[in-house]
Amino acid sequence: MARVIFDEERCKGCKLCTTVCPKKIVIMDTDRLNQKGFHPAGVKEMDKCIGCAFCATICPDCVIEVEK
Amino acid sequence: MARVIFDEERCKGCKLCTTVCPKKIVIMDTDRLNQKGFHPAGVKEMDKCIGCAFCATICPDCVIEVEK
Amino acid sequence: MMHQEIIIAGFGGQGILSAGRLLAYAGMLEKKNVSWLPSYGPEIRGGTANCHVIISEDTIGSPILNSATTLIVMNKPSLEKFENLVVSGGIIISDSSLIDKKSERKDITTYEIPATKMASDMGNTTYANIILLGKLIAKTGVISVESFEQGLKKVLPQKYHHMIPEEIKALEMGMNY
Amino acid sequence: MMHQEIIIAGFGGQGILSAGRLLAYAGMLEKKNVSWLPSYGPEIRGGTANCHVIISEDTIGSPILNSATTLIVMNKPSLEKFENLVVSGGIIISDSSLIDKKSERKDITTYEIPATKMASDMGNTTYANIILLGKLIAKTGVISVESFEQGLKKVLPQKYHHMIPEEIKALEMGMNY
Amino acid sequence: MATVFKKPHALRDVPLHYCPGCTHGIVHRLISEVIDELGIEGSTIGVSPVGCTYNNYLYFNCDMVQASHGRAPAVATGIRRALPDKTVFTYQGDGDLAAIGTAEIVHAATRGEKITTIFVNNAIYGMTSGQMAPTTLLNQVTTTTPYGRKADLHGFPIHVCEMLATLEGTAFIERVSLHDIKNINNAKKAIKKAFEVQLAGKGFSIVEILSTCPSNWGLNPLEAMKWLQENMLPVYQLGNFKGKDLEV
Amino acid sequence: MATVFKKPHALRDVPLHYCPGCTHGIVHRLISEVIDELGIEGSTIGVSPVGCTYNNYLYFNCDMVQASHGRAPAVATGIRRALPDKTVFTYQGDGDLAAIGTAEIVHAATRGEKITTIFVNNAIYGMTSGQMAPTTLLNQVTTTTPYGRKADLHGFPIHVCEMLATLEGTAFIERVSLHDIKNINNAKKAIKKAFEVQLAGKGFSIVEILSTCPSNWGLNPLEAMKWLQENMLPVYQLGNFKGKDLEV
Amino acid sequence: MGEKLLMKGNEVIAEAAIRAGCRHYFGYPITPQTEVAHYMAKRMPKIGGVFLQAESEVAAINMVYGAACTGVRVMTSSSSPGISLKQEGISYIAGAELPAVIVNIMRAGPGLGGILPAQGDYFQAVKGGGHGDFKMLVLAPCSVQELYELTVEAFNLADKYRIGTMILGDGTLGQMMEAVEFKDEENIVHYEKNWATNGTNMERDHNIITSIDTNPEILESWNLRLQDKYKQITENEVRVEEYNCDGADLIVAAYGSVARIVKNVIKMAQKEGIKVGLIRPITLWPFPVNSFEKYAEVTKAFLTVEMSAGQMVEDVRLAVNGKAPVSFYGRTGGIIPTQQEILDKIKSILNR
Amino acid sequence: MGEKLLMKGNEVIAEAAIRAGCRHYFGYPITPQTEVAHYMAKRMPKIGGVFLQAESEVAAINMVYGAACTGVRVMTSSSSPGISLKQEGISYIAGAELPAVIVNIMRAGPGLGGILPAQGDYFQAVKGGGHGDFKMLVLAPCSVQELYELTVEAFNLADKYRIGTMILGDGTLGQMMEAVEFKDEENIVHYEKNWATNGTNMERDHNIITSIDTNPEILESWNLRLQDKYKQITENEVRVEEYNCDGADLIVAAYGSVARIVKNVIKMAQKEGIKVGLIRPITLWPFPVNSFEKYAEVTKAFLTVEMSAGQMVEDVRLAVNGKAPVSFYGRTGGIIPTQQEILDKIKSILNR
Ligand SMILES: Cc1ncc(C[n+]2csc(CCOP(=O)(O)OP(=O)(O)O)c2C)c(N)n1
Ligand SMILES: Cc1ncc(C[n+]2csc(CCOP(=O)(O)OP(=O)(O)O)c2C)c(N)n1
Ligand code: SF4
Ligand code: SF4
Ligand code: SF4
Ligand code: SF4
Ligand code: SF4
Ligand code: SF4
Ligand SMILES: [Mg+2]
Ligand SMILES: [Mg+2]
Repeated sequence: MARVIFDEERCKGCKLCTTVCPKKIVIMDTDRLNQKGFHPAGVKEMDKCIGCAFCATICPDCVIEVEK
Repeated sequence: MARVIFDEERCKGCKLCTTVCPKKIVIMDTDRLNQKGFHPAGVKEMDKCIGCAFCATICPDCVIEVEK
Repeated sequence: MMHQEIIIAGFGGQGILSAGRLLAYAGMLEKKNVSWLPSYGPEIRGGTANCHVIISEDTIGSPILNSATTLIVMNKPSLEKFENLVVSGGIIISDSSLIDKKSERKDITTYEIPATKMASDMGNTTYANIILLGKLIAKTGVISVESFEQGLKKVLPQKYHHMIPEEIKALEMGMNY
Repeated sequence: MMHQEIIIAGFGGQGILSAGRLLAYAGMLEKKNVSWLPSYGPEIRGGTANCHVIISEDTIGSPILNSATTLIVMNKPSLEKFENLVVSGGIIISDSSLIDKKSERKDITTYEIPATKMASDMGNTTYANIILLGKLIAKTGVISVESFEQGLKKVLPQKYHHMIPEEIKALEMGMNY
Repeated sequence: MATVFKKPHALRDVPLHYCPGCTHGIVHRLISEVIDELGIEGSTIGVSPVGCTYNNYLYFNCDMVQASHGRAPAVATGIRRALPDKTVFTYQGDGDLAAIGTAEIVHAATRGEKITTIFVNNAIYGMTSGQMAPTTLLNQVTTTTPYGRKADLHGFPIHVCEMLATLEGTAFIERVSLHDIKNINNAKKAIKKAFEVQLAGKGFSIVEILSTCPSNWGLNPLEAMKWLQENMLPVYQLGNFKGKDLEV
Repeated sequence: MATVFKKPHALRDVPLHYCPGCTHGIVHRLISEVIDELGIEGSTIGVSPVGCTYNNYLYFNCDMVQASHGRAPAVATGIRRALPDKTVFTYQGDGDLAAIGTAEIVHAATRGEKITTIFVNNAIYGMTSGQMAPTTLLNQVTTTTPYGRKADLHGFPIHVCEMLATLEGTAFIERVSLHDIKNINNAKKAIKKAFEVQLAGKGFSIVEILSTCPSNWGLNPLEAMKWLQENMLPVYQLGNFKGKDLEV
Repeated sequence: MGEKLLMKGNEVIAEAAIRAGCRHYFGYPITPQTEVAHYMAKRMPKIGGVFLQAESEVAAINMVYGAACTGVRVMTSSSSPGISLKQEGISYIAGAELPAVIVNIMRAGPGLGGILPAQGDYFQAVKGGGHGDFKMLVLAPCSVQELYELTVEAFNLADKYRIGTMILGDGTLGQMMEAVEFKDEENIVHYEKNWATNGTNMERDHNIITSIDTNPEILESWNLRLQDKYKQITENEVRVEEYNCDGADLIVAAYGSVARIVKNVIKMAQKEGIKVGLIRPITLWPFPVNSFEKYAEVTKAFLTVEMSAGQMVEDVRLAVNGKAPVSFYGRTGGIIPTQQEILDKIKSILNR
Repeated sequence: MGEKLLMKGNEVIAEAAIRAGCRHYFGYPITPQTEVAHYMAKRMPKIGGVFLQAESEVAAINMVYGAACTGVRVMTSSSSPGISLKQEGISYIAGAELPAVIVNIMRAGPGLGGILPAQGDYFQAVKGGGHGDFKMLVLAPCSVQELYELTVEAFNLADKYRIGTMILGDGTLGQMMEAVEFKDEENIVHYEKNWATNGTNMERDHNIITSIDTNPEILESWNLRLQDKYKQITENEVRVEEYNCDGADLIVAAYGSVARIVKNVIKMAQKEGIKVGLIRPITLWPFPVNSFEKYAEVTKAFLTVEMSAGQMVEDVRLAVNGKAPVSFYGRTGGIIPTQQEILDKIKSILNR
């Protein structure tokens, strides 16, 4: 049981988090733009998250918090 | 047959030449002062000179010319 | 005497600076006095960009605009930042596919064009800026389409000249929107 | 009003600067105004050194001397360089064991003392400068022997205080020469 | 559920101004995590460079000083000598440290100045729009090497760690990279060790971090990570150059 | 009888202003002999430093430029880039080259600038009356280390050859000494090779020459030679660091 | 004259230098003048010239010094903090009497300041940021076209007088695009440089370039030679634009991009019946003292407008020498004074 | 007051700094001020202070910047070329509003120049050798005793106003020995430094020291704050010696060691029946404008004497503002004007 929380307004849509998730569950939300004009990243299938924090580790903007 | 010529007025009396002569014939002339106020170096027993130019090689002030 | 003061603003990467440059170039080809001044500096990193363009039959004093006859905007922050600089009776042209807000000023004319959407339909969102320029030309006559095309030829490196017909098409779409 | 302007000059290593300093120190102890200024810079490398000392009951303007009431010289180049700066009626004190030349000026008094020779006879050529100072004191009364001794105590590090009697002896030899 | 990852305390809760995907942000967080873990936020003074991170003083919760271009090691020296009990780090780019600041870093290092330098090597001048840095690779195109960097005209990339390792005053030197999770974790370890070396009074410590500059490399952040891996790694060998086994 | 030794042509016939026994004079003669032997006097431009030899432009027969303190490599770069067919050398002391001029020498070296640097290391600032140089030995007393150089306060002696050898642009690096005839002859060979490397367009060349400063060491010239031998040689290893076998 | 081109000020500086025969550029990046370097980096390799990015501004100015010694035309460019770092080198260039062109595209200060335009380095350029008694010839263009013309001229003047010549612009001028019309051929004046250190070729005695002499008499004679040269320059090379000055109620003194703004202010004022003139120094040193002297007797008031806290105003005061009041209006931090602000200031001075 | 000691000016600077509580010195050797460093190197280790020989003047001024950030009293010293290299750092110190004491014992310029005394860096010190609009407080002592007193004062003023404070002397002053009498206790004024970056100790928000803001409004507000401070200093900190000025036929303006010479000239002149006065600015910035204004109405003429080609004379002219003629006499290259030369000049001005 793990959970990731995205501070979406801080996301710059760089996609780095999407490349490191072992579960491939981090994806960009291409439908939405945040205030800064970026498509934010997020996790759809949260139940697959193992809380490895890889996504958070590579995020340059401290967007992601991980709970486990 | 070799010969060394000292440009005495250039000599600063540092004695470096006296330490390298294999024949130990370079000596300071403690009786005289040149214009600059130094005891100049010179060779007394010129006939012993082998023209190795060691004295000239170490002289910082290009005082010595060597002929052979 | 013709005297246009134009601010173009939006995100970096939207072709803000080059749109202004094309405008100025065309103006120059029409023997008008022109100046172009970009915003420069680290705020570019923050993502916004703008430029000031003056096209005038008079000599140009300062290239810095404290007011504008026309504002072209391609994002919301820029609209908010610059709308008050537009002179009474002036024009705002905005990309409505990116900006959900309308200027509330009543003393100016606003044109909303879904330029990015239209450009995307053309197959290349980078034409959005040209579409907006088209509207500017149509409404102010600041330059002619011919000068614009001539300018394009000067400014674009040879290898991109094949794109010119598309650019003109975009311009005309804007003019006719 | 007492006002002495003294130039001391010679080779580096002859104690030129320290002689001047001792003089100034003694003057200060006598509550006179004093200044001491060394020549500085790369010419030291060339071997010459000099200093300007002023001892005065008046306040001192410039510490730089353009003329001197007394000149003490310890080599020939210095004699040649400075003899013309001595005021009419002034004094030249020279170390005759090092300088074979005499000043040709007739309007001044010259004292020639074989100071280096005398010092060497004392067993230490470094006293030569003190011997010459002795003559200066004798002829000008610019400072007293007591002040000189007091000054020495202030200036010399404790570990050299055992040399003071010798220094005083040298001074007196100069005074009495 | 417990929080297993969150913004460290030493990093202030404000958005960073860097370009999307710029790894400067990762470096900021790693430093902050180390400061947290060592419990030195209250006794640390950071020195900001001139470069894209000129105002990273806004991001760290410890006291911060902005230094002139390249002189952060000198500024840090001034601070550290005045505050012998505090911890001081500099944060410097490759232009800042390896070009204009060469003398200052070499001498802080040879003096064994008790400071920690975080050296972010992105092979380019980010801030001023992509000029050649001393660390720019051969053939790399930049705004001042439009035909690629050529050894005979522009010289060779400089290897800062290798150069500083010749200096006796250096206690800890390591080069790390940020191109994947494993390397990011290694980077953090190196940063931590570098601070520990300072805390133990052992001398000068530096961590060189291979980083990306998507904007000036003209690549997106993912491509940039790949470019770093494919082009920088072969030139800049990762690893420890000094102090690996230093007891701290 | 033939003259087997006399003042080289490239050395002007004027007295040198250096202190008695100062080995700067030997270095001047060796450079001049090399210039003579290579026949490059008419095509060589020398750059004088700030230091005791600030006005050695008076002593060399080739064209000469006086540079600001530490910047001789930059000045030489300007000259060499403007005159691609000429030969350019800098003459620098250890304060000039290894302190204030660190950035300039490192970057001339890493650029592979086609210049030759004659680096006279006398472990002290001669000109300004004996302050600590970056090359001053540990425990050496100078006017700014009156209690001896201490590693923890003043840092460690810097090893210029070793440091520059880490830079790819360097083609030839050698450290020599002047404490006896054999070493003086070696020094000359190294200087000659360094110039040849430049003439062959191979890159940056430097010869570090261990030298004496009797005046500021407080020793007579003979003692100074001995001090060099006993104290500097153990710290500054003689020998070639790069380009020994370079074909020129 | 060729066709009109739309170019950035910074690029025009580079192009003009190349047209003036400059084939050697040494610089270090800094906003807002970096495009000079970018342009040079592109062009120089194509025309056999040298573009070299130095390791610092200090190195760059010393490379300039070195190249200038050989007699070639050489340039560097930077912006405020970078120019501060060059001060020792600039003083050496003066002392050694070398011709060199130095561009300062000013940004806001002090310290790291900001990158927006400012004119806060006037004192540094004109009074001497470096040590010792020396002057640079300082040219202050106000348009891209003038940037071109004065850059070419700067090389001629530098060679003519063996003097460091500065182009002093600001971020606006460097960053803006404007029409520029290049001449078909430049007026490049060639001066004999038999002092250059480019190798004796065994045909002459060695040349020496230096700025030191430990003999004060000799060093003073060098200084007197410099002062003499400066006098000549003051007599021969003053450039100034006087605009609308005759019969003006108030004369504004302004240079560079501020002068452009003032010209618009003059038109605004005219509409309100106020006659305003402009003295625009084109050479900041030598300063156009005569222009001010001439009008000091007849004009009610002077106003100096600068993007600074008040620097050129001192030279205006020195020139006016108490004969009329001299006011000041300035903005700092990268803020450009607006026409309205200036007009308001004029009106308040004239009590209107 | 203690006993009188005979000390070198340079050593007195160092001793005075230590007495003023300075425990941090960063410098780089250069003639004619090296004895400051030698003295510090000897004393600092004995009193728990820091003496550090930096790798260059650039590094030294940045170490000063760093130490100043922590709130300690800190000093550097150098001479002309070295001060030029510090200009960027000095501008940063101004921008970041840090207190620091900078000593310039001037030598002859420009370039490498010579090591003999000169006053050719007046403009650099007073107008701003660095970029941007800033000022240093500049103190110009004329005796070893005053070197002592003003050095102590410099630290107080630096702290009071958070400003870079310069002691501007020349080689004569640094090299000469004169009697100096130290006080038993110094007047050290302690100012709260809650802005210092010395660790938050987790008890306050972080402190930041910086000189950049990319928002021009903010940067301008900083500049206005600086200008405000400068105004305060101008109002409160002017120091000047007026000597023999009342009823003088001619007033000489001179500072530092030249002023000493002028005092002797005044006596010489007196003997010839000429009444000469002296205005000796002790603060070069802020300049004692009022003293000149006061006498400008009543004195026939002013003469400025400097060891330069004419620098302070501009400030004299600005202060006199055309109300009386201002002449200049100067020597350069390390030459010190003699009493006779100055007297001759005075006579020629007064037609005697
Ligand atoms: C004295 C000085 N010179 C130049 C600059 C301009 N400048 C600002 S940042 C920078 C280089 C930044 O590159 P780097 O250190 O690699 O940092 P990055 O932006 O890549 O992180 C330069 C040259 C300056 N501000 N000051
Ligand atoms: C910018 C500057 N800083 C300092 C000096 C003073 N200075 C002259 S020579 C020198 C050091 C000389 O030492 P080194 O380079 O070792 O040469 P040496 O005299 O020992 O041969 C210094 C610091 C200067 N002239 N210019
Ligand atoms: S914590 Fe691990 S598994 Fe969960 S989203 Fe992030 S990377 Fe994927
Ligand atoms: S790494 Fe961070 S900034 Fe980048 S897309 Fe993911 S959450 Fe957004
Ligand atoms: S040449 Fe040789 S043998 Fe002759 S004097 Fe010199 S050192 Fe002695
Ligand atoms: S080495 Fe030369 S200077 Fe020294 S004593 Fe011998 S001849 Fe004289
Ligand atoms: S320019 Fe490069 S280094 Fe700077 S913030 Fe953007 S990506 Fe990062
Ligand atoms: S001071 Fe030293 S280096 Fe300088 S000339 Fe004298 S002995 Fe040689
Ligand atoms: Mg970088
Ligand atoms: Mg040395």
